Amino acid sequence: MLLIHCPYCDETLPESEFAYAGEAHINRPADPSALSDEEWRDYLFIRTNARGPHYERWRHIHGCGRFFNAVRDTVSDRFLMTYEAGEARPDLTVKEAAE
Amino acid sequence: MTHFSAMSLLRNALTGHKNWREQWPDSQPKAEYDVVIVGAGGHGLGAAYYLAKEHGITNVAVIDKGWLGGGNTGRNTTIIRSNYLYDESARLYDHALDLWENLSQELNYNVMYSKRGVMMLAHNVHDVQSFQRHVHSNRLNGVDNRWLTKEEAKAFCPPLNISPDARYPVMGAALQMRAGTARHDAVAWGYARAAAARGVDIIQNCPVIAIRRGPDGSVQGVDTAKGFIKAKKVAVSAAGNTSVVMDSAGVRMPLESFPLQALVSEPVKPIFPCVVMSNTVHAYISQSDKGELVIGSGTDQYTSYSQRGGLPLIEHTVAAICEVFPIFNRMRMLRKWGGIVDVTPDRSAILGKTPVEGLYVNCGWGTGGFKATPGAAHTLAWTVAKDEPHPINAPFTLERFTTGRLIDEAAAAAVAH
Amino acid sequence: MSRYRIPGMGRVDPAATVSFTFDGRTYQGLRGDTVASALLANGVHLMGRSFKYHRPRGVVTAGSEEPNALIGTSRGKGRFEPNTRATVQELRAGLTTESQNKWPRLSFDIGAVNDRAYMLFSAGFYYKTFMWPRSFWDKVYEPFIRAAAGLGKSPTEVDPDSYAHRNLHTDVLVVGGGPAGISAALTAAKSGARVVLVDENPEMGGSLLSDPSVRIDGRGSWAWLAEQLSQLRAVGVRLMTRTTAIGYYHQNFVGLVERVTDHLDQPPHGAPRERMWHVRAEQVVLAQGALEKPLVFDGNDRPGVMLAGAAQTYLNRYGVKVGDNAAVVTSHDSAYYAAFDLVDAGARVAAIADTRDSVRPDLLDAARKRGIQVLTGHTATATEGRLRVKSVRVNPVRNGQVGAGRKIACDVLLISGGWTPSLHLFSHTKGSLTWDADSRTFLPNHKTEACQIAGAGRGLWGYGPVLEDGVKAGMAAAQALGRSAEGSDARVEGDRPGTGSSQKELPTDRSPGKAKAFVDYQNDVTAKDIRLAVREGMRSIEHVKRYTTNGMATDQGKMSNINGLMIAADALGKEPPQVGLTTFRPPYTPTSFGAFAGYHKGATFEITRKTPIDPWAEARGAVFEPVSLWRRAWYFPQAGEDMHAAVARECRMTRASVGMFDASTLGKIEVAGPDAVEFMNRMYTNPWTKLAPGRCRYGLLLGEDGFIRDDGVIGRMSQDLFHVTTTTGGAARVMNMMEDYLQTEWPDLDVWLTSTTEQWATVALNGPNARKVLEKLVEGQDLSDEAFPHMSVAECTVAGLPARLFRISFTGELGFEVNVPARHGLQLWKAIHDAGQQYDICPYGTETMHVLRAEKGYIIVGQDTDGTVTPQDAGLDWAIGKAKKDFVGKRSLSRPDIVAPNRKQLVGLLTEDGTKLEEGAQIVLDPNQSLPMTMAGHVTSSYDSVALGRPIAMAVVTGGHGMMGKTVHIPMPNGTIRATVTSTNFYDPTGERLKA
Amino acid sequence: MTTQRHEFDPTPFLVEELPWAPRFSLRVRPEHRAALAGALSLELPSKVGQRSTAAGTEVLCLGPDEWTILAQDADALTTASSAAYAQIPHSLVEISDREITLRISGAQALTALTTGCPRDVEAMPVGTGARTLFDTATIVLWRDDRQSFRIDVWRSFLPHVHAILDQVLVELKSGL
Ligand SMILES: Cc1cc2nc3c(=O)[nH]c(=O)nc-3n(C[C@H](O)[C@H](O)[C@H](O)COP(=O)(O)OP(=O)(O)OC[C@H]3O[C@@H](n4cnc5c(N)ncnc54)[C@H](O)[C@@H]3O)c2cc1C
Ligand SMILES: NC(=O)c1ccc[n+]([C@@H]2O[C@H](COP(=O)([O-])OP(=O)(O)OC[C@H]3O[C@@H](n4cnc5c(N)ncnc54)[C@H](O)[C@@H]3O)[C@@H](O)[C@H]2O)c1
Ligand SMILES: Cc1cc2nc3c(=O)[nH]c(=O)nc-3n(C[C@H](O)[C@H](O)[C@H](O)COP(=O)(O)O)c2cc1C
Ligand SMILES: [Zn+2]
Repeated sequence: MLLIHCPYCDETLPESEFAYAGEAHINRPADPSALSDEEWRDYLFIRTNARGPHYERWRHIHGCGRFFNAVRDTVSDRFLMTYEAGEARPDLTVKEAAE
Repeated sequence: MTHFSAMSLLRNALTGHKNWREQWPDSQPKAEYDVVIVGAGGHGLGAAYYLAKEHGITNVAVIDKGWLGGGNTGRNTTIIRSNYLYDESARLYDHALDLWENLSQELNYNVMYSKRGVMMLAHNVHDVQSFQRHVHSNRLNGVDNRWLTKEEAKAFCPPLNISPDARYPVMGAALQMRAGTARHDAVAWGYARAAAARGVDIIQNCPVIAIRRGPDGSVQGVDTAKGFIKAKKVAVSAAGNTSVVMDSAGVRMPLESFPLQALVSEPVKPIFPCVVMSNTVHAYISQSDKGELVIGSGTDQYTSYSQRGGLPLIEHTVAAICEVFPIFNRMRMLRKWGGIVDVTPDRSAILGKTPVEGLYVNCGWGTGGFKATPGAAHTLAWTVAKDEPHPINAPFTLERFTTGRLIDEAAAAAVAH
Repeated sequence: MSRYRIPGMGRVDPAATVSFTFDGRTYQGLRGDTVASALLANGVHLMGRSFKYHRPRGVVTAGSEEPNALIGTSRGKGRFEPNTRATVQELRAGLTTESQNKWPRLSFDIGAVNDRAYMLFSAGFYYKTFMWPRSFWDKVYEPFIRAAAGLGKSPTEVDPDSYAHRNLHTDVLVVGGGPAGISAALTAAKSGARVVLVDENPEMGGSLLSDPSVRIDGRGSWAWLAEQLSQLRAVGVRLMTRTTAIGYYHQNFVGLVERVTDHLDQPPHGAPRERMWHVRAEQVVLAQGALEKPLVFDGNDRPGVMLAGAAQTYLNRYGVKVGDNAAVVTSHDSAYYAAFDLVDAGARVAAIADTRDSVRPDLLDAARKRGIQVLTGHTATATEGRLRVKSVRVNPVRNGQVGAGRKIACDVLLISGGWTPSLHLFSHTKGSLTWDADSRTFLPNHKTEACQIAGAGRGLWGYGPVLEDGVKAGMAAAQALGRSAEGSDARVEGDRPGTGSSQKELPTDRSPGKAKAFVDYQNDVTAKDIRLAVREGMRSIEHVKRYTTNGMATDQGKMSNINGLMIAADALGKEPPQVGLTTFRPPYTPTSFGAFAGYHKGATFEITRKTPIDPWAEARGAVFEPVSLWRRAWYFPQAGEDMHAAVARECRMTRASVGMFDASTLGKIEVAGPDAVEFMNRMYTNPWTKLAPGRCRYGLLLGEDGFIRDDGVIGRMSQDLFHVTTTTGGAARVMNMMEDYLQTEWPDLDVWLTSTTEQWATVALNGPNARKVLEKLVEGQDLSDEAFPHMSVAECTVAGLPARLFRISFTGELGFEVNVPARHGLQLWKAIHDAGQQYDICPYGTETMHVLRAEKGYIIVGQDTDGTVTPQDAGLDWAIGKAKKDFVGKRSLSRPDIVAPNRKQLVGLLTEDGTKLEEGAQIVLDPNQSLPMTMAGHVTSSYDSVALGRPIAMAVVTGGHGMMGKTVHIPMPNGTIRATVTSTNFYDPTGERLKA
Repeated sequence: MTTQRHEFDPTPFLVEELPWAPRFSLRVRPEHRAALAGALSLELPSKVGQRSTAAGTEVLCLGPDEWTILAQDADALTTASSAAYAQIPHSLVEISDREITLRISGAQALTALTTGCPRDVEAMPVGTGARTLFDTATIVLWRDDRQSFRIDVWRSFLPHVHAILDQVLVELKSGL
């Protein structure tokens, strides 16, 4: 059972209050009809499935209800950070340097 | 290769088992192969075996980052069945079943394929409709699968609780008699031994770091921890790690890797005669030939490469088992473990050619690819040898995610009212 | 007093006799005994049979790592469990136990013939044989192999006990209540931290209970222990005994299982048998101690051969002398102390054979003083004794040469191959290990979690160093929590330092190929099996494990892993760290299923949701069906009616007059805000802009892949407010999907979603007399067709209750749906029921609802569609807002395969001969094909229609929309049925009744 | 370890179902929170978990833009809401019937909650609240006192929560 920091509640809480919501920063195209079948497939189905730091979404579904983003290492399952939905993809190298 | 038989066993017993030979040698990579297969699971080893046996291509290396069979082949609940709904799937899995039937003899390795029957429980009207649909479709596809009343189900599997008061009462079941289990490790070892006997190199503890492509885009070989290995054809059969390997060839995949857990109980005398699956309650169970109850759990919600998994999920699984089989409440869990399964959007495999010349892929089996091992390996070998789809694997392309021609068994069983 | 009990020793209560049975014989033990200690006190060593060879076995250990002494235990009906370790099960009055894996009896077991043929049963033998003739596998070989497998027998009755769960958050969790754990807990607690200390034993103390010889802080060690425990209590440490840490998960989440009642004579009413604790700790201290290893030599498994530490435990903790005349074979100093304690308690120790050439002089002295002969540089090469060891053969080893052996008579043989730090939990976290070349053991290395490892668990030896280490770990934990901690060092007198060496199998002068030198006792894995595996190419330790099953028994390698590794490494010509260990996995010891399930059993296995009207249905004898988490009234049988008759009546009465239906389970979402209509436009396929307030519309929701996900009627309550309904099973999913788009794709929209599924109770009224019934109850709304036409919605009063009233129909009849606040749902239902009496109003269930809607061709998402059906496939193109530029799923509808001809399309089917089709039956165009047939679709819904006087069906058929009037075939096991393709709108196709 | 004693506890905790009371879900963008609070004469705490009480109306902040309101005067609230809507778009939805509230109090109330709540209830300050879980049911948990809690449970989930609490009660009464 993971331990997750909700950036909205500013609390670190057990995984059972949260729902995983897939890879983050895959924005819905503004005009889907302008996309080729391949581009639309990429949006629908192609996933990074990163081994290591993974940008992903969670929802604090049994809590504040907010969707938010996280970077989690998929090898250790450890969260590197969480941040609010809509925030830009953080640059991990900067974060590491700061630590 | 020493032929295995009761006689050879007896002969060796009399000489203190000193004369058994290696089942496969500890190969070191050569500079070049005709075909390199990434991943020494059942699928990869099987493909190598069929390449050698049926296509005469023996200059083949199977490369694994760890010990052979240490991926999902070595950690699955070994359920084998072919009563799938769609023609494409039924054909593929039934082809595998045909091969399972004689696999021990073919490989001269007892893989203990046990046709104990797989029974799938229906707990609500929707399940009944869905399973009936399977039964009918299977019948017309020539795949064995029949409907049991709940009393028949109980007679077939006495530990089953069919009380109408259960939270999820059993309303009937679909039974495939030809289905069952096999000894997971023996499948990997049997293929490894038989492939090695035909000249295939099995290279362990050698992670493939990248697939190298030439200026024209075609495959040139693989970079590994033991150096570059040249090959015009590379087949990736890396299960949970497929995305990472394919990414190195510049091919992005419609895959996500999740931790999937399983567990065994302490061993007991025979009590459970078949395999039972309940999708609604999320319980999968059989008894192994060593006596443990082998129980499958679900995937954790998040992607992971950690081969671990959480406790709550296991608690749910065990509760589900005890709901359906209340006599097991005082049994004890001996061990639980995790594997990494790669899941496609339609939960069917991707099997065959890729947009890259010389690159083939066999992945996306999710929680259910052990049963397909001989079938997938057999048809992949064909595709690699001939550079064209086998009629059976032809529908399982990558293109289907572009065109929308998905093979979605899970969606077909979708629960909604 | 039993023959082998020593008065005045042990922590058992000499005044409290407890009787129990073993294999039908009654024995006396004392309160505080385990089954094993009590049997040993009675001179019983033979307690079980091994897995493969059925060799007679006695206890090897005194703890949870026991591989041999597994018994069946029971306390009355439904309370039997197999494979219980006799070394752990505490005595309780009336305990019944039995031995396992033997026939006809423990002392004479037919299965032991396997032992004679043991050369045949070498590692992996079954992979090499049983293949011919092919058919024999299913019928002969496999059943034979299976019958031989397994240890105890499974329970066969339902367990009447209950099991509990608890969550616990703490600053520090200390696992292991030995000296290291105790001092860590006390140190951390004194810093003000919340501390939990757990130990799997019935009391804290760890090795102090087994070896109390030292004095600590000037007191006897047990007096010191008692004082420590009261201090721990005083500073508020939660002490949990009989509690095993079973698994160490992510971010210091540890699963504990507490055995609550198995030791009690009379468990109090309501007490759970076991309790699973989910602990989240800021800091974890692992003080699990170390496990002693056996030595591997021919005959090291006879009853009476046990670990030296175990013998010491039986003596000091239980006051039981395991024999009168012991011999010792060891490679570690600790066995000397065991021997000394035995001699001091009045037993004889014939000799200590030490594999090492040199031994600490003080040990030799102490042995000599006690009259014990010490043979250094010796190996053990054989034992004798069938059901109890009689002698051991020891031989000198000089320069690798094994000299002549001599027999030493004994009635117990104590062995010690050194100690392995218990790093199981640490390994669960994927913490890495490092090989310590001096002690030849693995020690913890890189940590992945916030934990400290202390005591024997990290290779320390002797109470002084271990106590000090515990203090350090406690301080480290406290400091990591930002607290300042002080440690006080304990003064230990008479400490027993110790070292030793790890061994492969002991050298022998006989043919090693013939030796039955056991590595894994329970699974009967011998040293030669491991060497055979390596010879056959199993170079990875994981292959060795799987090929030989070494370490796969119920002790999970606690006895066998390191010995197996030593032998495998030797066979491979490598150093042990190059070979490595297999993976430790949870649970630490085998754990009851019941403890995992906890409260989730029977009625509380999973939530059952019920509507406010459910009690009425239940009182009326309704039959229910589960739909997602809900239970819904399926039909309301009257006396003598079966389902078919009840549904036929409900259908008839509804169409003839009026029926009522509990629709409360439908999902409801309040979509509110200035951008509500824009949001609806983006989510649903339909256009919403022009829908006037007070009107409603059927809404269709797709996934982004273009396939139908959900549907429902949606009312526009006002300009900025929509009352959305969803399917029963889809409610939560739809809500989540909407929130997802709203929060992450369109956060700019001013709109909010509130689930109101349970705010409203919903009653549907259908039938030509629906208006007449309702009119009597409605205030504030004219129900005439002009004022309130089909697809209207209004707020008004119904039966005196504030209501949202919809005029909609899922039956094709004049229909209304009344929503009132849920607490009034039952009142509304009764009011309508009363008002409808005059029209013979008929309550109906989900089955009738399904029939009536099918007669109109209305789909059920999930039944007539699965996750592969598009709006066009379902004939719902009309629900797509053609002018809309975008909505969820729109882009996918133009993918090549979605626009391809010959997709499966939803149609009606009427059988030519009037038989009712089976749902799920497959459709073919050419009935004369051979198998496998090309299928063209399947029947999605099929019912006997009372209104039409014939069965009707819906089906998806390839190119079905273009096949109206054509014949298709449904091949069934007993003949093929012909059916005509029709529209799905079977009943009242022009919709007259709807508009009534 | 010689004697086998256990202490029985006749009343470990008490579960009461509280009477119906008007309850609303209020949603508004954070930037409009203060303005809306003024318009509705409410104190809307800005931090998730915080509560306010004024004139008998209780407010609990459940999310950055979500509050549960136990209204003293429901009509006044809805009227004020309608009046403010045009200026300050928001959503006020009545949910009085969606949840039923239980009060759980007594010496072992906290223990009872820890059987089903995964979060650290003990650490939750008195006077705060949170949406969380009890067993598999979503609940809103209010801590009113050290040993007194309220939980709001969706109506159809209540029997399950009750059934588990009943088992826990029996368990705690046994003293083990
Ligand atoms: C717990 C569990 C239960 C399951 N239950 C069932 C079941 O009951 N029935 C069923 O049919 N299926 C089941 N499955 C699924 C099944 O196990 C798999 O689909 C199947 O075994 C996959 O076989 P494989 O040979 O493709 O993969 P694997 O056996 O996983 O082999 C892939 C190999 O690739 C190697 N590899 C990966 N990356 C690299 C690299 N970069 N370089 C070199 N080598 C690499 C890995 O080390 C691994 O050995 C289950 C899976 C799990 C985890
Ligand atoms: N017989 C002997 O002479 C002997 C043997 C071993 C150790 N010692 C001495 O004992 C000391 C070791 O002290 P220590 O405190 O490190 O270890 P310990 O062995 O005294 O205590 C460890 C405790 O942890 C418990 N435990 C282990 N895993 C557990 C789990 N998963 N859940 C719950 N409980 C668990 C064990 O049952 C044991 O009670 C050393 O000083 C050593 O010299 C003496
Ligand atoms: C079908 C099956 C049966 C198993 N039976 C046992 C068993 O009896 N004892 C045991 O210790 N492990 C058993 N295992 C689990 C393995 O020990 C191991 O956990 C699993 O292969 C995963 O590897 P890992 O735990 O080393 O990562 C079994 C695994 C499978 C797939
Ligand atoms: Zn939150």
